[in-house]
Amino acid sequence: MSGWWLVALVAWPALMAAPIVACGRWPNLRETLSVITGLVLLAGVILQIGPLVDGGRPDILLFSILPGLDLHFALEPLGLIFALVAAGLWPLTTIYAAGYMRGNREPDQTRFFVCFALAISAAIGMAMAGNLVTLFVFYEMMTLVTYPLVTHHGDAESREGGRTYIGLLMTTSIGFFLPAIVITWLISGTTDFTAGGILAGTGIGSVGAMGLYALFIYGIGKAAVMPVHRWLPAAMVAPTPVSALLHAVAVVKAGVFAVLKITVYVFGLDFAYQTSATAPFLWLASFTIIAASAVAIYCDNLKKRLAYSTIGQLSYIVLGSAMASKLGAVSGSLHIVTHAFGKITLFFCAGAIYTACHRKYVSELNGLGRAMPLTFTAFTIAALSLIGLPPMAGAWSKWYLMSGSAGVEEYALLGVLALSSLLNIVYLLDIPARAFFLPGDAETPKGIAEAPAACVIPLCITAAGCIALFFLAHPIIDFVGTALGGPA
Amino acid sequence: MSSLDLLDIVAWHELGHLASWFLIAAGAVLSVVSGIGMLRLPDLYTRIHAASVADTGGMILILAGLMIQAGLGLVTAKLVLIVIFLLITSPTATHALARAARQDGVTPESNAQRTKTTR
Amino acid sequence: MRHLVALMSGLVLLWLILSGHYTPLVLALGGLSCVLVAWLCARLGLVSREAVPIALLPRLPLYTVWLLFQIARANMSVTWRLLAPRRFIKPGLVEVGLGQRSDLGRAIFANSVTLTPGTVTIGLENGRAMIHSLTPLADDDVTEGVMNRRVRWLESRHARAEP
Amino acid sequence: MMLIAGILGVAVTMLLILVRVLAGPTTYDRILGINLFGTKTVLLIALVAFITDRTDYLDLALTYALINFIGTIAVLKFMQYGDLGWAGDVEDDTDV
Amino acid sequence: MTVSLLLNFGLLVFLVAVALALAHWRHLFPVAMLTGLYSLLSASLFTVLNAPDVALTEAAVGAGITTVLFLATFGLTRAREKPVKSSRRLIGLALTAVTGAILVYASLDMPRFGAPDTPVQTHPLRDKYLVASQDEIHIPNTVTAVLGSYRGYDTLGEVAVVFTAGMGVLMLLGRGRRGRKQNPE
Amino acid sequence: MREHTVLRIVTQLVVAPILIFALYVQFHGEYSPGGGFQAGVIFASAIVLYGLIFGVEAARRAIPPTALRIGAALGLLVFGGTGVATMLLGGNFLEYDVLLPKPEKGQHYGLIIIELGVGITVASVMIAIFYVFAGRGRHRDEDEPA
Amino acid sequence: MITHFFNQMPALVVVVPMLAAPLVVLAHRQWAAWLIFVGACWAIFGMAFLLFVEAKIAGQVSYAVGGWAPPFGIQLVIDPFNALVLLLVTGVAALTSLYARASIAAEIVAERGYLVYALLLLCIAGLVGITITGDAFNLFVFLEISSLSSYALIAMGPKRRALLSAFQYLIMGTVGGTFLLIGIGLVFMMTGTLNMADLASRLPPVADTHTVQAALAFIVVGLSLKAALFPLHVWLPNAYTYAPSVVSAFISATATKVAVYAVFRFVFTVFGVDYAFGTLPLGEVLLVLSAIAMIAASLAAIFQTDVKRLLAWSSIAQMGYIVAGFALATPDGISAGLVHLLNHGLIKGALFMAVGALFWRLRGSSINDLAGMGRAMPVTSAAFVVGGLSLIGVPATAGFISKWVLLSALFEAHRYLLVAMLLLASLLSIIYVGRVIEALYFRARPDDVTEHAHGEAPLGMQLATWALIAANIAIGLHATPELGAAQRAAAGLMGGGT
Repeated sequence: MSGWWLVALVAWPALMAAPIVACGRWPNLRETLSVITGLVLLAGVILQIGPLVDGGRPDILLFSILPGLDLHFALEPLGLIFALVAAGLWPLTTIYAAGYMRGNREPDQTRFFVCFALAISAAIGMAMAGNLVTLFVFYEMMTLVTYPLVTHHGDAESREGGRTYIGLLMTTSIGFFLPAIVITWLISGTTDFTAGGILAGTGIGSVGAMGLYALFIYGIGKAAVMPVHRWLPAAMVAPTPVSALLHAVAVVKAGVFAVLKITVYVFGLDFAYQTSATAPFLWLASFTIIAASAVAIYCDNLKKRLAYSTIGQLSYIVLGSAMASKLGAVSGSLHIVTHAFGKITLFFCAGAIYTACHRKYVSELNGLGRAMPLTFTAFTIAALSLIGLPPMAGAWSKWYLMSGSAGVEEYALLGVLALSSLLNIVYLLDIPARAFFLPGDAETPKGIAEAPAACVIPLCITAAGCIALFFLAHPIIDFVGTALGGPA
Repeated sequence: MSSLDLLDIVAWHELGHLASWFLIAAGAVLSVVSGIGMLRLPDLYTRIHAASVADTGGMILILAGLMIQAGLGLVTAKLVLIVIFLLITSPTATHALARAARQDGVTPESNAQRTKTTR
Repeated sequence: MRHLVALMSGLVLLWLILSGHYTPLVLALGGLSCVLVAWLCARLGLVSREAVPIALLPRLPLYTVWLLFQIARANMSVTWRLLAPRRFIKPGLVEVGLGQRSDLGRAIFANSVTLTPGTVTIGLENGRAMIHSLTPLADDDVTEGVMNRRVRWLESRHARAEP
Repeated sequence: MMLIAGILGVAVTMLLILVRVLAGPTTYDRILGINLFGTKTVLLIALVAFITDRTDYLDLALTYALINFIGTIAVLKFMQYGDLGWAGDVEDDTDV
Repeated sequence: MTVSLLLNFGLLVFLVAVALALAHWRHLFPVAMLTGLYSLLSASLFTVLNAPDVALTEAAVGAGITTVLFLATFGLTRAREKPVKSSRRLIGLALTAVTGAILVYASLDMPRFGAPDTPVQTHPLRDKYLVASQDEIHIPNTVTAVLGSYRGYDTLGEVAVVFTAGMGVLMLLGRGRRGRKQNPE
Repeated sequence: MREHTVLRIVTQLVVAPILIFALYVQFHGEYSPGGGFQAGVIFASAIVLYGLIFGVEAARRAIPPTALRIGAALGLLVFGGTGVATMLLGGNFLEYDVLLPKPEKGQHYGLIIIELGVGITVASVMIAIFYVFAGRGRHRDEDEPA
Repeated sequence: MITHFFNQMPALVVVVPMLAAPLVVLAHRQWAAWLIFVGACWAIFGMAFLLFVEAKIAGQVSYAVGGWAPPFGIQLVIDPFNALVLLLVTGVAALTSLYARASIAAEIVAERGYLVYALLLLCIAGLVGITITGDAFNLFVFLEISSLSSYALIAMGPKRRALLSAFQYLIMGTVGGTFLLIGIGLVFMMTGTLNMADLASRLPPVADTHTVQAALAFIVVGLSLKAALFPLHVWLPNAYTYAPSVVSAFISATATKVAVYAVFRFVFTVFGVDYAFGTLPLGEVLLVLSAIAMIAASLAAIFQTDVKRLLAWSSIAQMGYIVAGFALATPDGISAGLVHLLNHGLIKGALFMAVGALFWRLRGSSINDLAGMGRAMPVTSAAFVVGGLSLIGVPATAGFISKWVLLSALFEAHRYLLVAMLLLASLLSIIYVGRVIEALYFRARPDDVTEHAHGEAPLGMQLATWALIAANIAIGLHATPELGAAQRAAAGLMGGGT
């Protein structure tokens, strides 16, 4: 019975897309419906926590596409964490989006909300995928349904951005991810995620495993490991709620989640560690972290800066996976959560700033802090979280990453992490500093000029979340830890 | 049956054979001659005359030779039919051709154009 | 009606000659075929004095024999000329007034002329025929009017029937 | 034996005619040649029918005797009118 | 037999000559007429090869219909072939040469023409068609028996081909094409 | 080309023999070379000849295009219908044995029927094609009824 | 009586459309013609399904036309291989029949409509005939039926260029047909038989001759022309582009597929896999050609401005996929090729139908014409999107299944270069499909087009399109039966017997 819950959860947002379309003519109803859908989904996912903590593993084999190739849902802690993040942030994003879209009088709002719902469906589907094929199905579905969101404006610039977005993501997924899955299937005869990894014991050599892992990492373009990160800045042409969704909730998290999941359940931490299949990616991820952070410093466009920041932050998670240790995996999954809250807050803020006074460049933000105190306070909190300062949630994930690095005896990584934190400070704290401490120009609004409440309330909530998670981190860690074997 | 009768039959047979031989050979010769004429003669109209030798003489002789071979019967009747139809259609085609050529301005190679009229 | 009957009998005769199989089935099919063709000819307007020249029949055999004789004669003379040096060929054009009263007659005349090697009708209109000949001799043959007369004789009954 | 002689004669004639057809010079020469070629084919087929003792081949010869001139007439008509379906009693039939 | 062989040979030579002329001439009148000639020659050849049914077909089609249809087509189009780029002609020539070469290659191992021990002659089909058919179908012309009965399905298909061609022509050129809905280019 | 005396006369004389010859070829396919296809073509060539000399319009008046369309369809139906009939009588498709009590009779009659079908279709299609093609020459480009 | 009817189905499945065509001509009225068309198409679809089941149970269904035992008469054979192809052809035909009415009414002048139905029926009859015949010459006859009717149908396209492209197709098709005929003639000469099974048993002793080698070459080249296998594809883009919508849809989904079927029917069943792929290097040649086809044709598709032409080029590329699968000559490869043959039929049929529906509204099919139609015709556009995704090979569509089985077959056979080519071609397909989708949804309608360019196509067209889309998704979600059938077919082919 519990297996059908998973199917229901995956299908629910997708099914609700239909009434949302039907309500297209009544915006209030449509958005209420969206939020309700989100809340119901969230409730459904939360209901799964209990059984999972008790060690239950809901599992359902829906049907088989080809012999041995099934549409298979299964829930385990990693997936639940991802599902919780997605389901939890979606209602907030929806509320925020309602305010943002109306505030900026965007066209085609119905399509927007429908695609939103479908994207969440895809995210939940990935979270609950029981095998590689199912994961791939929803991975592709997510790429496709977010494409209309990226290209939302329909002008030349957004079409161009959309092309890069879908082109890169589809290219990598079909060019690398799909063959990687086929190879895995041919080698092991199954694609079901199994504890300890399905490749372990298949006799695949070290080089083969390394190559396969490379196919996976670059196949999952959503994880944005350089050099397949280009789609992320390109996608910044989308409306800000979309960026929030892409960069915090659904897309990028889906990418790193897939990496994590593959590392743990396809390769298996032990196997990956023994064959050192993942080792090269420690350094590729490190490079990405440093390089993306460095680029971010020079980005004047606020959203673009955040995008490069995301690229860097995602590689933390990839790094965690690539450590092939329990600690690394835990820290990675923790970072999924903390970064989600931090980054969504940042994007909410960027959107709020744009909605309120149509600024999108960092250099235009001078002195705005006084006009938008709530927004910039939230921004600061989120920024600190990403940098990794207590008492923000980000502190824990960085801490565990560092201990993970130490655990696998890669001390150079410590340096990388330290350097990147430094860079984070430079490009993130630069913004509130300008807003609060530099004088504004002539056009800077006097007095309070916050964005609509629908925008501000969500960002306050997520900012609060950043702090709250600092105290809730340990249950998560324990929970995830139960799912992982492998070297600590 | 007397031996004379038998001889008679053989002779007749031989004679038929001989006649057939002669006719076919003559037809073939006419044919070839008309072919030569087709090549030799200077212009279209004269070539038509050459052609008509083969069309009539050659054709009739050869088919007649075959008729003798076939003896009295349906085969001969068919051969006769062939002859009749050829005699009807081939001059028609030739005439149409000559007429069309003339209307098209192919002039005969002729020095004097004489006109005589009979009632 | 006369013509239709004549056409039918002609067709039946033709069928019998062609067929050579006289089983009931084939004969029945033959009968059907003849009827079909006759009907079609009627539709095509081919059951007429021109198309079924029964009036010529009585005199046709004699004319044919005469014509064959002419053809034989002409063949000999032309064959010789085909092989002889060029100077024996003196082509010429003759225009002949026609005495035939029907188109059928004129056509028979034209074809007869064409059939005889050495002469060819190259035009036929307004009661006059343009004849090209290989030699003056053959030309004389025509202008003498022998053939002209013969054809007139052939068609005389036919022509009388013409209004 | 005699049939063979006949066949040879016809074949040689065919060759001569073929030369004329290919040489031209006017289209009418060619048409003439082809028309004559048809008659020769009739003869050839008749002779072959006798040589192989299959007199039902005569149907073939008969076919040619009946319909070979249709092609010639079609060509001539087309050269004159540029159209095959035209009844043709309306214009330019003034003949000399 | 030698005469037949000689005749075969001669007719084939004629055929080749005509075919070359066909390929050579650009003006389409002579081409239309030459196709008539070509069919005359093939009919003779088929007769010599003892295939009267094929010969009759060739005769009926070649003498009556082909020329007329060719000319009618010229009436619809134009009587002169458009000059073709020499490169394309070269390609055509090359393709023809290759095809011919393959055919020659194929002929290297062909069974001897007309020999009694070829696969075609030894296959049970031959007995079936030439001997057994007399009992089974009771008609003297085995060609008709084969075409109509043993392979009647093929013949049905061929009738369908003819029907298709007719309907296709009617559809493309029949009444009212001018009136059909047409987009400007 | 009606004004062409010789052609007109000869055509009138020759059409009927060609037609009967065509039908002869049609019905003697069992005994001598030929059959439906050849017969159909010869039949059509008679009509073509008529059309050449008297004009397509005249031919069309005698044998209207609708009749040809029906004929073409009918021929194929006759052939195929024979096959269907054999099926209904319990045989395989085109198994003429079952048409009549005696198999060889059945074969014989079956062959006659299907050859007839072939002939009808071929003749109709050939004539129709001639109509369509010949009716569209240079002389009447404008007021073309085909 | 009922069993008798079942026994007669192999003949009926050809005869019904073939005789429906003259009935349509006799009926003459357009609605009556359409009714006959629909009836015939669905009838044969039903029969094809029954035959499929029968072939699955019995392994092979054989039918002696005229009651003459196989080598003497013509034999119809339905085995697991062609039962699938038969199902595709008749299925697409059945849907085409729904689609045809509105499309033909819009694109073809009314008094000609019945002829289009008649020719479509003949084309169907031809394709079905090719598919189920067990006789080499008979295959040629039906090939001619289908070819002739498709020439005429293509020429009926709404633009003048349609005539030219039909002519081009005619020329190449005739060459192809002639080659096939020569090949069959050579084979006949070496064996004295035309029955495929009989041929298969009589060829091995003479296989080592130049004649048989040449015969194989002629047959493969001739049929490849019809299958538009690179580099013999030249006719295809024009033909598909200028044909009437319904014709493009039907022919693209079936004709080339049937031709490919015929190629491999000859190669596997008649000549035998050991001969064609072992003794002769046919497999290598086909693999190289198909690899080139995938890449070159995909590249060409990217640069097209007309959607139909774009899809046509994509078809050429996809033929490369299919042939690559077959040319591996492994059970996995053959079943993969067969699966893609079916799936591609469904995909292309759906896409051309969707484009036809757009054309119905727009009277144009260039990408610029399509701008903004996502809003004007949401249902049709959505169909195109799903079809396009299937073409790309997105999971949960039939295209994904194809890609999956092809990839695994190629990996199994260690053809890594071909894997790369296949993936590259897939990536290129993203680009060309993406261009169309982008135009549909993310570009504004041109301002000058205001009148009549709004509203969905008629129900019949939509129904047919979505039925194919649904088939795509259904296969994408549950392809086990299809793959199973394909594997049975492959096993049968590799086994060598008919």
